[in-house]
Amino acid sequence: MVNAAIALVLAPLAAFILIAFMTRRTEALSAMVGIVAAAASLVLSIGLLVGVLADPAGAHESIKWLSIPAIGHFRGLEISMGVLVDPLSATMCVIVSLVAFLVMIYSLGYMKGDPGFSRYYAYLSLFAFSMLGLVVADNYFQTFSFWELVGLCSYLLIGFWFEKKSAADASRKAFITNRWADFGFMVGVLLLFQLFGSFDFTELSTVIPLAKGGAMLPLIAALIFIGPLGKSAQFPFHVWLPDAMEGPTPVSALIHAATMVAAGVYLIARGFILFASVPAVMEGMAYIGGFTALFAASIALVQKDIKRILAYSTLSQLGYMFMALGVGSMSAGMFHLTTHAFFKALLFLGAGSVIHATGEQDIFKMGGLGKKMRITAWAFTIGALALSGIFPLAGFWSKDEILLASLRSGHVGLYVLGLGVAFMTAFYMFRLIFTAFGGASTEGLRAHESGPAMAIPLLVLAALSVVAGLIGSPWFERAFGFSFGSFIFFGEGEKSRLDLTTAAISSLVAVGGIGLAWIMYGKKLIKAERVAAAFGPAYRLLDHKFYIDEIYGWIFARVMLAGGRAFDWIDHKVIDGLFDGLGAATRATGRKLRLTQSGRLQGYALVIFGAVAIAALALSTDLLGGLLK
Amino acid sequence: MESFLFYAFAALVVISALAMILSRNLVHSALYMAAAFLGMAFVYLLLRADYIAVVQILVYVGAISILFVFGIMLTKRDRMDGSNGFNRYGIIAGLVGLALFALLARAVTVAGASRAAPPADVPQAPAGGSAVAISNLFLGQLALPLEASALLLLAALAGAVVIGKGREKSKC
Amino acid sequence: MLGLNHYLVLAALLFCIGFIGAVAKRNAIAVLMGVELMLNGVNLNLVAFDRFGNHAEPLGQAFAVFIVAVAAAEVAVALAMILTLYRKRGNTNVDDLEGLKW
Amino acid sequence: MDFSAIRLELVAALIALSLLAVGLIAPRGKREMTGYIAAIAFLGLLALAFLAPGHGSSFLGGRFLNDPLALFFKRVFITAAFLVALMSLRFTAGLEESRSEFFALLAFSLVGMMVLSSANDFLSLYIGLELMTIPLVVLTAYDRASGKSTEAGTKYVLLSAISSAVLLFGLSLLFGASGSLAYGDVAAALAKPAFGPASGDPLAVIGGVMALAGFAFKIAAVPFHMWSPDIYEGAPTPVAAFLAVGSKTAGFAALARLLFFVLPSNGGGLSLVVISLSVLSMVVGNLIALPQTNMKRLLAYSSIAHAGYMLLGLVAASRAGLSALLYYIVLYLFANVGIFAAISSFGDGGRSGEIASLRGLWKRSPFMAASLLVCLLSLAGIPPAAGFLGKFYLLAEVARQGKLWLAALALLMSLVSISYYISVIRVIIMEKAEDESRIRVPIAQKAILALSALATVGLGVFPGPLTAWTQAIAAAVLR
Repeated sequence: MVNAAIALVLAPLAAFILIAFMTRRTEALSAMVGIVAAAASLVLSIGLLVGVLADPAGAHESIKWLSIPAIGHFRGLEISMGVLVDPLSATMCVIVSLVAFLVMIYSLGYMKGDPGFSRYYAYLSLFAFSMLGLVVADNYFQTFSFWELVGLCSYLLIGFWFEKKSAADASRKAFITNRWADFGFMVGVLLLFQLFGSFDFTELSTVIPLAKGGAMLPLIAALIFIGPLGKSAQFPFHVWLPDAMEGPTPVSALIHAATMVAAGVYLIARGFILFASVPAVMEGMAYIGGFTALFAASIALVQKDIKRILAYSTLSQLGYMFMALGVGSMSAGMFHLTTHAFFKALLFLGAGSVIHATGEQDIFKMGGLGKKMRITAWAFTIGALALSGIFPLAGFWSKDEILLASLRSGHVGLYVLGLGVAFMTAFYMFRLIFTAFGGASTEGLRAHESGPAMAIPLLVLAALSVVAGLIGSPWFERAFGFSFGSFIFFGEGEKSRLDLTTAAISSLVAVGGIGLAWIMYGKKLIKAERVAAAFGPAYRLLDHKFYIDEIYGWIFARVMLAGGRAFDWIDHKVIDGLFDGLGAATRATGRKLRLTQSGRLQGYALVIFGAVAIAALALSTDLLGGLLK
Repeated sequence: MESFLFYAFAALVVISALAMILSRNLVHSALYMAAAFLGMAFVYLLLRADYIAVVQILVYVGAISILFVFGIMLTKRDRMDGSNGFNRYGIIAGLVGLALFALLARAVTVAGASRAAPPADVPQAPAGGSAVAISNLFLGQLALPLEASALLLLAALAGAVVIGKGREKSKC
Repeated sequence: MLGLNHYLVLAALLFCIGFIGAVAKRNAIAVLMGVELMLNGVNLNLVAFDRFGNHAEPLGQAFAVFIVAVAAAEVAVALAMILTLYRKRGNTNVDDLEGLKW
Repeated sequence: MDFSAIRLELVAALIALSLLAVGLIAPRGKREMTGYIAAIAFLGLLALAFLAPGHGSSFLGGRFLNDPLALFFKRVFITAAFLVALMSLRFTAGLEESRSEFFALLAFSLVGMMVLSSANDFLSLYIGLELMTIPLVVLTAYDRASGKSTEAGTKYVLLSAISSAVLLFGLSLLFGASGSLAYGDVAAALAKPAFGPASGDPLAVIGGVMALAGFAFKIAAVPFHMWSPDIYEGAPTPVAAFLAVGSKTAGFAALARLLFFVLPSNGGGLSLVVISLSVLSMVVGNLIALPQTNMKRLLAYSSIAHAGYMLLGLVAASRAGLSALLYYIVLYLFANVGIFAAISSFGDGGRSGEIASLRGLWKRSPFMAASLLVCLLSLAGIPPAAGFLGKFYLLAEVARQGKLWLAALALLMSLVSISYYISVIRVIIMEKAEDESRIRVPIAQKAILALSALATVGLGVFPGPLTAWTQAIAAAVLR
C-alpha cells in the first residue's frame, strides 16, 4: 500500500522531469507523458482507495530524514519523511489525480497551439506531484514542504500567460499573500515542535489530547490555522484567488477550484485533533468560514466576468467547508470538499469551453449559447444545479450535511447564514446561466461546440456531479453498509441522515434563488404573447403575481446587490489595500534605507566607528561605574 | 626624568599628528606624519623596546613616509595649497573621535587602577636588547605567521605591480 | 610616576586622531595617513602592554613588527590603487567616489 | 617537526608560487593555460583535502589547529576557489595581460583563508586575514577597463585597512587584558574573575567589541556591511563570487572560533552584540534588497541578510547551532556560486549585472534559467531546495533555546526576501527579452551551474550525509 502511494506521488514527478528535460520540443509527446503519468496516479490511487475500504486502518511508514541527537536537556530534532495512507488521504488522492487527469485531457483541446504547451504540461505534472505529496505526507514538516511547492506551482501557472501584465501581477500577489499566511503556519509548526518534540500526525494525535489546557496550544492552533486561511483563500487572505483567474481556465479548474485551495481544508482535517482541542479556534474557524461564505457569495452577485463569478463562488463554498469543520463535523467538510471538487471543476471547464469558443468572459456579452453549445450548456447546468444543492445532485447531500451539522451543534445563526448563502448561490449561478446560455444570441458572437478532448471530461464530471453525493446518502448506507460519514470522520463515525425538514427548507431556498434569477434575468426569454396565448388566464395570474414578486424581488435585489457592491468595494479598497499597503510600506522603507548607502566610503567608516563606540559604551558602562562619574 | 621625556615625546607625537590632519597642504601633512613616527620611536625607547624603535625609524620614517611622498608627487603636479581639505564629515568625525577617545581613556584609567605596578627597571631581554628575544620568537613559535607574512608580502608585491602596470584604454 | 595608563592614553589618542584623519579628509592619501596613525596607536598599545605585563617573551613587540610589515604591504597596494584612480579621474578625492551607491 | 598538519597550506602556497612562475616563463601565446592549470591544481588540492588532509591536528604547540572544524572550512574554501577559478576563465580570456597573476592571487587569498580558519592565536589570525584580503583587493580592481572596478578596489582597500586597524586595536586590548596571544591562554585569563574591577575588565570588553567589529566587517553584517554592495557591484563577477562565498565564510570561521573558544560567552554582553548584528543584518539587508535593480548588488544585500541568518547559528552557541551554521554555509556556497556563474556567462562577462539583462532567459537558455531558478529558490528558502531546510534547521535551534521572537523575526524577514527573489524569477521566466537570441553558455559555466543546481537540490532532498558530518564536527569541537 505504501509502495503504491509512493509510486502514485512520483509518477507525475517523473513526467515533469521527462517533459522539462527531454520532450520539451515535441509537444504531443509532452502531453502524452503528462497524461499517462496522471492516469497511472489515478489507477494507483483508486487501488489505494479500494485497499483502504477493505482495511480502514491504512498504512503508515516513515524513514528518518534528518536526525539531530539530543544534547543535554534539549530534545533532538527528528524529521522524518513518510507516507500515511488512511481513508482521508486515499480519498483525497483519488480526487486530485482524477481531476488532474481530466484537466490534462481537457487541456489537449484548450491549450492547443499555445506556444508554451510543453511548459504547461510540465507545470501541471509538477503540481500534481506536489499536491499528491502533500496529501500523503505523514508529518507537518513534510506537509509544509509540499505546501510551499504547491504554492510555487500555483505561482507559475497563474502567471502562465506572463505577457499579460495582469497575469504577472496576479501570480505575484497569490504567492506573496500565501507567504504571509505560511509565516503563521511555520511559526505555529515551530512552536508545536517545541512543545511536543514531534511533527508526526500520528504521534501528535496521541500526545495532544494529554496536553489539554496548555496555554500554548490555542496559540499554536491559531497560528497553524493561518496557513489554511491563506491556501484556502478565507477572509482576509482571500484576495489572491479572484485575481488568480488570470491563469488558463483549466488551471483554475484544477488548482483554484478543486485541489490546491482544498489543501487548507485538508490540512485542518489532517490535524483535526489539534483544532478540536481548542474550542475558541474552532468557533473562529466556523465564523470565519461562515462570513467568507456570505461575503464571497454576495460579491458573486454583482460580478460580470464568468470566471470571477465562479471564483467568488469557490471562496464561498470553501467558507462552507470551514464552517463545517468549525462546528466540529470533519465528515461534512470533507464530503463537501469531495463533491465540490467535481462540480466546481465541471463549472470551470464548462466556462473554459465557453471562453475557448467565444473568446469572451463577460456574461452580459454572451447570450443564447445554449443553442450553439449543447453539451457545454447541459453540463454547465448540471454543475450549477449541483452547486445550488438541488436534489438529488451531489451538492444537495453535502450542503445538507453542513447545514445539519451546524444546526445540531447549536449554531443556529450559522445555519440561517448558510441558508442565505444557499439562496444567493442558486441565484447567482442561474443569473449566469440565464444570461449567458439563455436569451437571444448576441450578434457577432461566434460560438461552436468544443471538440471531444474538451467534451469528454465535461461529461465525466457531469456524471460524477450527479452521483457523487449519493455516497453520503442513507440509501447508499443501507445498500452497502457504510457511507462517507463512517469512512472519514473524527471521533466517532457519523451515520448518514436525511432530516426531511432541513432538506426541504434548503431545497426550497435553492429553488427560490433559481426562481428569482429566472424572474430577473430569464423572464426576457419568454415571449409574452406566446405564453399569454397558450395559458390565457393563468398567464395573467402569473403575470400579476410576478408583478408583486418583481417589486419584492426588486427591493430584495436592491438590498442584496447593494450589499454585494459594498463588499466588493471593501474587498478591493480595504483588504487588498491592506496587503498591498504592507508590501508598499516595506518597499518604501527599503527605498529610504537604501539612501544610507551613500557611496562615500568615509561615511561607511564613520558608521563602523559609531557602531563600535555605541556597542562598547553599552557593554562597558557598568564596568566604568556609570556614565557620568 | 622619564616622566619629563615621556611628556615631551608624547607632545611631539600628538602635536605632529594633529598638525598632520589639520594641515591643508598634503606635503606638509606627510612631513608631520614622519615627525609623529619619529616621536613614536622615542616613546618605544622609553618602553625599552629598542628593536621596535629601530624598525619604526627604518620602516615608517624611512620607507613608508617616502612611499607616501612618492604617492603625493605622482598624483599632484600642480599647487599644493588646499590639496588636503576636509570633507563633509569633519564635524561628526571629530565628535565621534572625541567620544571614542573619552571612552577609551576612561576605560584605561578604570582598568589601570587595578593593575599591578610596572616592573622595576629590569630589562626584559638579555644582552643584545630585545632583538634577540624577538628573533627567537620569530624562528620558534611564530614561525608559521612569519612564513605566512612572507607570502603576504609577495602577494602584495605582485598585486601592486598588477595594479600599477601600464595604462589600458579607459572607458570610464 | 609614569605608568601603563600614560602610554595607553597616548595610544588611544593616536588611534582617535588617526580615525578623524581617515574619515574626515578628502584626499585618499591623507586617508591612508590616518590609517597609519591608527596602526601606530595599536603598536604602542602592544609594546606598552609587553613592557608592563611581566611576560617571559616579548610577544607584543613581535606582533608590532608583524603589523609594521603588513602595514608596509598595505600601503604599497593602496598607493598603487590610488595611482590608478588618479590616472582614471585626474584626482584622488575619495568623496567623489560615488559611482557605486544605493 | 611534523608538517602534515599544514600540508594543505603548503600545497596551496606552492600552487600560488607556481602560478606566478608559470606566468613568467610561459610563452606569450600560451598564457591562457594558467587558468586551466589553476583549476586543475585546485581540484587536486580538494582531493587532497578529502583523501589525505594530514594527520597531525596541531602545529607549533597548538598555535595552529587542524581540527575537524578548520578542515571543514578548508574544504569549503578550496571548493569555492576551484569553482571561482573555473568561472574566471571567461573573464581572464578578455584580459590582455596579467592572466596568470589573477589565479596566483586567488591561490594566495585561499592560503590566507586556510590560515584564518586554523589560526589559534591572534597573530596567525591577523596574518591570515591580511593574506586573504590584500589579494582580494587587487582582484577587485582587476578589471582595469572599468572605472567601477577601480573605484571598488579603492574603497575596498581603504575600508579594509580601517577595519583591520579597529580589529588590531581590539586585539591589542585583549592582549593587554590577558597577557597572551594564544587562544587558550587568552580564554583562561579572561575567564578569571580576578581581572579588573569586580565584574570584569573594561579593556577586555571594548577589545572584544572591536575584534567582533573587525570580523563583522568581513562577513558584512549590518552596520559593518556598507562596503559590500559597492564592492560586489564594481568587482569582476568571479571575484564578487569569491568575496561572497570565500571571504564571508572565512569571517565566519574566525568568528566561530573567537566566540566559542576565546571571548567569554557567559558574560552576556557580547552575545547581545551578536544578536543585534544578526537582527540588523536580517532587517536592513532584506529591506534594502527590495528596490535593487542590479543583480550583483541584489546578491550583496541578500548575502548581508544571509549573514544575519548564519549569525543565528552563533547566537544559539550550541552543537546544533554550529552544525546548522555549517550546513547553511555549504548550501549558501552552492546557491551563490550558481547565481554568480550565471551572471558571469553573459556576453560582457557579467560586468553590468543588471537584472533586466536576465529578461526572457527562460527562452534564451533554458538550462541556465533552470539552474538559476533552483539557486534562487534555495536562497529564498523554498523547498525542495536546500535553503529551506537550512533555514529551518537554524530557526528550530534558535526557537528551541527560547528565543522565539528571534526565530519569528527571521521568518518574517525571509518572507520579505521572497518578494525580491521572486521578482528576479519573474524577470527570468515571465518577461520578454528584446534580444531573443540564444545565449551560448561557456562549458565551464555550464559545469558550475549544473553542479550548483544538483548540489542545491541534493542537499535539500538528502541532507542526511552532510548533517551527519556537520554534527560530528560540532560534537568533536564543542564539549
